[in-house]
Amino acid sequence: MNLAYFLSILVFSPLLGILVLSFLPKTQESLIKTVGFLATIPALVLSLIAYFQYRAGASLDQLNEKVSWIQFGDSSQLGNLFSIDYELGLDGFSLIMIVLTAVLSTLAAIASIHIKKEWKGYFMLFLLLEVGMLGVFAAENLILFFIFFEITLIPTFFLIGKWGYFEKENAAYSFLIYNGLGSAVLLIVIMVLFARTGTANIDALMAAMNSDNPQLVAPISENMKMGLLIALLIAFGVKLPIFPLHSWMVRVHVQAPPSIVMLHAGVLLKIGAFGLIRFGMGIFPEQFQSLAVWLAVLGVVNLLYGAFLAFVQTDFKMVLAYSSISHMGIVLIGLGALNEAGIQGAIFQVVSHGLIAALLFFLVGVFYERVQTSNIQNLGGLAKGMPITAGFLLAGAMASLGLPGMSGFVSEFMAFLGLFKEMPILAAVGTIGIIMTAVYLLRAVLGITYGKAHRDFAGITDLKKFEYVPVLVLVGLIVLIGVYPSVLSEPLTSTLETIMLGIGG
Amino acid sequence: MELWNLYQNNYLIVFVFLCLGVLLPVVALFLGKLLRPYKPYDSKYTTYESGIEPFHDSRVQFNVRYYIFALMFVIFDVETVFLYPWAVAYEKLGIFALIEMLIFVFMLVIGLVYAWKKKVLKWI
Amino acid sequence: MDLETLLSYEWGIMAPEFIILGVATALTLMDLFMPKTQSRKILGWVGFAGILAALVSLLGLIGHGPESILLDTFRLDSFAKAFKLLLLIGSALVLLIAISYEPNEGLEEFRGEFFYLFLAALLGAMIMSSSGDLITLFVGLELLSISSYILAGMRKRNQLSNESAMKYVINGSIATAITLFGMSYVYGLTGTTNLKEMAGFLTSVYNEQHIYLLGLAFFMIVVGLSFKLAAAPFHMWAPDVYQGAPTPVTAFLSVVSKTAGFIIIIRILFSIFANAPSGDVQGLPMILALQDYIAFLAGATMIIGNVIALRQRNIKRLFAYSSIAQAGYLLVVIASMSLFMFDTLWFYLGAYLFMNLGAFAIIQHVTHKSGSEDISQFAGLYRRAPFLAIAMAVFLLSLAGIPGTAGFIGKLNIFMGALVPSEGHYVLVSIMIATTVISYFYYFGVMVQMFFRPAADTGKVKIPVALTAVIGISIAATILFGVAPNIAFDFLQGNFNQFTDFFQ
Amino acid sequence: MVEELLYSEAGLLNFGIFFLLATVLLLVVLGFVTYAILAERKIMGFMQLRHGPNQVGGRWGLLQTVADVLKLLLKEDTIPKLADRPLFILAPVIAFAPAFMVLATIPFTDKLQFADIGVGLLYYIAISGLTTVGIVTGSWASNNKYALLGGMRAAAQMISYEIPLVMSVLGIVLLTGSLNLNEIVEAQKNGWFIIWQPIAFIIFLIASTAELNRVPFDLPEAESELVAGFHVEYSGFRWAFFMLAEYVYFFAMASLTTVLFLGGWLPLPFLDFIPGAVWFALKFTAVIFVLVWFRVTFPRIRADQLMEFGWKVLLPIALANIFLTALLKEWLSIF
Amino acid sequence: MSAVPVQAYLALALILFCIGLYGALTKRNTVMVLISIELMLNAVNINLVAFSKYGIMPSITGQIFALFTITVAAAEAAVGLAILIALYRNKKSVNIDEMDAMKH
Repeated sequence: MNLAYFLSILVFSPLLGILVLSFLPKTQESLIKTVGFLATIPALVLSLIAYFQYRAGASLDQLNEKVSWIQFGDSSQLGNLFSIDYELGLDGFSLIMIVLTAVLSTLAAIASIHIKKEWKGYFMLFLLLEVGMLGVFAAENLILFFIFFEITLIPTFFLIGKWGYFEKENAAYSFLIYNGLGSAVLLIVIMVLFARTGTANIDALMAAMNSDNPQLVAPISENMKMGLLIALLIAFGVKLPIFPLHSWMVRVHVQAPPSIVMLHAGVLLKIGAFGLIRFGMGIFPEQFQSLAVWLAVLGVVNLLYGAFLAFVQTDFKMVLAYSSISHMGIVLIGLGALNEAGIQGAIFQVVSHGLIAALLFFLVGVFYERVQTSNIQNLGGLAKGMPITAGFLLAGAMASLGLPGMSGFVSEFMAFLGLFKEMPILAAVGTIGIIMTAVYLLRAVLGITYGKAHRDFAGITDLKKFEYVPVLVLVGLIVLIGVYPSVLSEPLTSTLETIMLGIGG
Repeated sequence: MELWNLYQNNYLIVFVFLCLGVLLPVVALFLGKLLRPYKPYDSKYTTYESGIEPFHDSRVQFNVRYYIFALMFVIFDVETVFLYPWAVAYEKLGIFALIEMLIFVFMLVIGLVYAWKKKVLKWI
Repeated sequence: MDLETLLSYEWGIMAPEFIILGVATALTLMDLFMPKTQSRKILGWVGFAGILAALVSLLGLIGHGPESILLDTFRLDSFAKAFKLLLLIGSALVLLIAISYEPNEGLEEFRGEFFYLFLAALLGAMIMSSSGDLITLFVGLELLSISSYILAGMRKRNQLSNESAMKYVINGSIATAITLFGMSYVYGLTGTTNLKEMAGFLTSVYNEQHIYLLGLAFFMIVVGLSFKLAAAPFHMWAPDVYQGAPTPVTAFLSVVSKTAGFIIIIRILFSIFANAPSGDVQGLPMILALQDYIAFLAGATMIIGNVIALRQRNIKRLFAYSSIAQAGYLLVVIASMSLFMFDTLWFYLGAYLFMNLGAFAIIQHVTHKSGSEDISQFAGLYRRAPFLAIAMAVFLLSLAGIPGTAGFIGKLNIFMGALVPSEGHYVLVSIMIATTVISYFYYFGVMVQMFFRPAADTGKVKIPVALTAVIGISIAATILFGVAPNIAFDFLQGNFNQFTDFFQ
Repeated sequence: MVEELLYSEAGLLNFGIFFLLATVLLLVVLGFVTYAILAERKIMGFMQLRHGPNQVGGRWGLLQTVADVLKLLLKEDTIPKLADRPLFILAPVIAFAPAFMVLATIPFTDKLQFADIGVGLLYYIAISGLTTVGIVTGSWASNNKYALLGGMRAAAQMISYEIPLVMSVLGIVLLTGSLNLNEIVEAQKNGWFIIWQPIAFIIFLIASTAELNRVPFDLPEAESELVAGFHVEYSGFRWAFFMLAEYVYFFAMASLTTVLFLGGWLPLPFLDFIPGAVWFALKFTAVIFVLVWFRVTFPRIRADQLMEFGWKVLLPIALANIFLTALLKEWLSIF
Repeated sequence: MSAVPVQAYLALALILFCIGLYGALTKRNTVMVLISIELMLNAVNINLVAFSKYGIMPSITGQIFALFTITVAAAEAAVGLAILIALYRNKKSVNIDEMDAMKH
């Protein structure tokens, strides 16, 4: 694990696939699909290597990379001020996120088999998206973070707009505008910090913002810090999404192709949580503390609102979309609790929901591909035609509603544990959401699998061989986390310690 | 002070000439009005058109060449705006100004050649 | 002035200008004496070669220290060198676009003129960039303007072209008159037209009335010059002129002419008003006292440009508003007056040059065949010409400021400059970012056409060599400066010495 | 006395005195015009082996022009219905006033001069250009096709020949370094400019003929084509003022030629006992004679030839002459 | 000795300029607009010449500047008229408000 540029290779490995793809003729469907799939493998392998090495006790610091990149102004006078370096690095949290990304990307590449047209363009964009997602988590520098963040935006826009369903362009536009605004706000925050401190390195910023006698280019008042944090909250709130900023996300989940939704729900939404934890808590710990209550309240609102709306939906995709909103509420609740259990719960929820959502959307994709509908009514009795699919669907739902022994349970439990310690009443209200989750998920899934059959599902093939791969992997991981949470908690220890140190907990 | 007076007087003379130049026609025409007969009838006041009834508006559209000549005139007249001060101050300015002026006039000559080649200077 | 003084001048520092002048003259004569039937394309190539020669000679001058000749009317400082570089590169690309411009009607016998008028306009811009005197600045400005007027109306038998030229002349002349009026006051207060002497003299003006007059002059100069930038309040000509003018001319106006506008605005404002007292109690120099005014213009320009662009269906109009918006971004640089101002302006203008010219090369190619400039002409471009579509996408992304492109680094730079001063320009930055997001709508609208919509005509597209070169260079530069901007920044730092000689 | 007057403060009194003096000049000019017309007719007559006017005022027809003027004064004045009345009335004034104004700066001798302004030559050129406006105004106001056509032609011709005219005198300005007509005359002590500037002289002579709308450049009034050109609708004394303007210009142009090229009042060597005024008169008469001679001798040239001659021949030669002069001055330092 | 104070020249120039600006912005006829623009430029000339004689620091530069302004104004007018002629040939109108071929 002393390979130079290990992280760069990890992050940019999908580019190799793009390169190869660009030389392939458009008509070679299976070849393109194979290449597209294979291109996700290096990142997966490398990230797993990193993970296991880390578990084996290697330090992540040796992965850090730093190459000087942009220097604004005259370096002879300004020194290192206003320089932006290309710096990548990992800590436990980001390592987990990268592993998650790599796994889900590979699985989504398998799920992309269902894509019907223009595979070449699709896979090129897909791989670009993967670069962006990997980069976001590996960036050690706010501006680099932002760049990767924006890089995820463009491919997603096209992937939704071109390969989605009926209202794909609307969905793509609302995705673009909401996220564009979000990233714009994020950019303001980043630029203010950069202009005021002269650095964009996250560690340096953390140090500068939390020291008593900071070396700043221009002063940053307390009010400004608060303003910046709120802006940050808005920026990541769009991504997460937090209650009033969520409408785009529902549209995207319904209209985008299933493989992209897997990534979107599994990884892209999590960037919001990741950003809040890393930057919100890391750079503005004091301000974050004073906002924590509101965050928890927002979390509960998200949880209840999402759950309620999920309950009234007739389309299974909509149910899942609102369920995502609801589950993101749990992340917020965990963060709002501001104690170790809560934050750990939030992070667990991030990973766990990533896996569960990916599983469920993959399954939706599977049966949508066969029956061309995702309406719960029309799907009634699916278990007759596709018993295995139905079975996994039920498993996914169970994981999602927090059945003990699966990942959902661990995360929800910890998050609420955290909140009960701090704000018992709020937590009590929040538990209603958990119950509602169980209700709407079971209603929907049971409606699909064992509900009244409206049509004959005979002649429909169940899961094909290759479709087993994602399903099994995801279910496996969900269960693994559920029964052996330390796969996650151990790598997180050091990150959590740092955070707790910052917020004085 | 004296020079100032001289200066003013000289322009006063110019002004006097202007007044006279305007006055003479005015006075003469006024005198003529007293002397000349006045016997109007309609056909006296028609527009002359070789004896036939005038037709159409006489303010016809003109060949565009007239305008182009006007533009050419403007351009070359402006050239003289620079040539005159230069010529007057030539002794003080010397060779430098000569070269500058040569370049300037050369550019204008290109303009002339341009107009020539584009057959602007051809009349009708 | 005798021969000795004359020969003691270092005429070599004017070499780029002389080359352009010489080539323009030679082209005129060649055009006149060439047989009618012969293709005029060769003139375009000669002009291109001339610009390259000027570029080479300019690069040769880069190590040259600051120097001024002709009683300080011609000044070669790093500012001049840096921005001349942009002008020359921009014009070279424009000329390449113009070489491949073959409209259906209206340009036949004027092809030759097309090329040397570009050179004349370029010469005007270059003179502006290294002028140290109000009169030469003005003459340069007008050389540029008048050539552009004619260029806009080059398609003599095309009504749109006529109309656009007429509007351009009228607006331009009004703007000129306003600028001049402002200049006349500045002259009246100082009794000289030399920028340095003016600045020196103005530091000692303390008469209340004079300061008032100076403020009026400042106002008028800024308003008048905003015309060249196509910035508020003088932006209304841009959409019509951009639409009606031949596409290469539109490209020229949107890039070279705009760059020249920023050059003159910086030359005048920062030379004359940098040290003039503003008469307020804190003893701020005038330029700082009136900073908010520029900031207001910048904000208004960005909002107008980006919001109205949303409604456009004609691609050239769309780009007109886009370029208005870009002028607004650039005005933010001037309004923020940070220590990065020159670098930022230079970099952004450079980035803008490549991305916009590349886009115009494609626009010209896509629109000229069908004659229609509706946005729907781009439908299905990805199928017909994937290279063009991807290139266009890159340019649009860069214009929108998406990372990975030069436009992003430029914007980053602008934000930084605006936020560095201790009272950061938060409002301005917020407007800029918000309008940038608005701009996604129309930039992505074009992309939606290219990638999502089916093509009406599925015929393959053949791109002329010159256009391919422009697109290739532009896309390479856009991405290169987006990924490795330090190439440009190091060049800037290494050769132009922080523009310190601008004020000396 | 005049010196004192000039150095005294400008006021109403001065105005009155100048007015009187100018009136005297006006009368002289009118007298000149009267007899110039007669002389012209006589010379033409002789050259064409005719008698010319010989009825009114004795054998020489001395009162012929006077009678003509009186006739014009008594003629009925008609203004066409369709004409633009105010402009129609204004046009002769605009045409005539500059013609008289230019006389203000011409030095007849070193003493006999009205306004000695520094930019005399420029003044002459600038003011004389205004007449074109009068002509175009008249032709436009007449609302007559012939008039308009004639007026446009006149304008085109006058502006076309104004350029070579203006350029040709630049050589002289170069040599003297002044626009003051007195100084120009003084500078000719070493030799008249007709010797130093022969090319300029020829150009000037041709261009001035054209400016005067005289044969062979009398296209604007070409009777055979345009009836009478721009003044076809004018009659009586209004018409007379156009004619008057033309002849006053004749006077002025001849004076200017004398001043610029023939050394003004300067005498020939060894003949300086003859007063300057006489010299001036002699030279002036010679110029007048040459111009009349032209009229008799040359046929009218075609319109297209006229314009092309001005732009393609006279203008380049005039430009070349300027630089030739400048170079000569630089290298030979002749002055 | 100057009987006329510099303020008078400046006021005249300003008034002329405003008239020109008004005309340029309101007139329908393009020729009138061009004339109005000339008026504005001439106002500038008045300013420059007045300043060159009665300014705070009188200098000849103002007159030189005025010469350049005149030249440029002439060139501008020439180009403007030429374009107007071309436009008139195609459109048979010189009215500003009829120039509306381009709308969004």
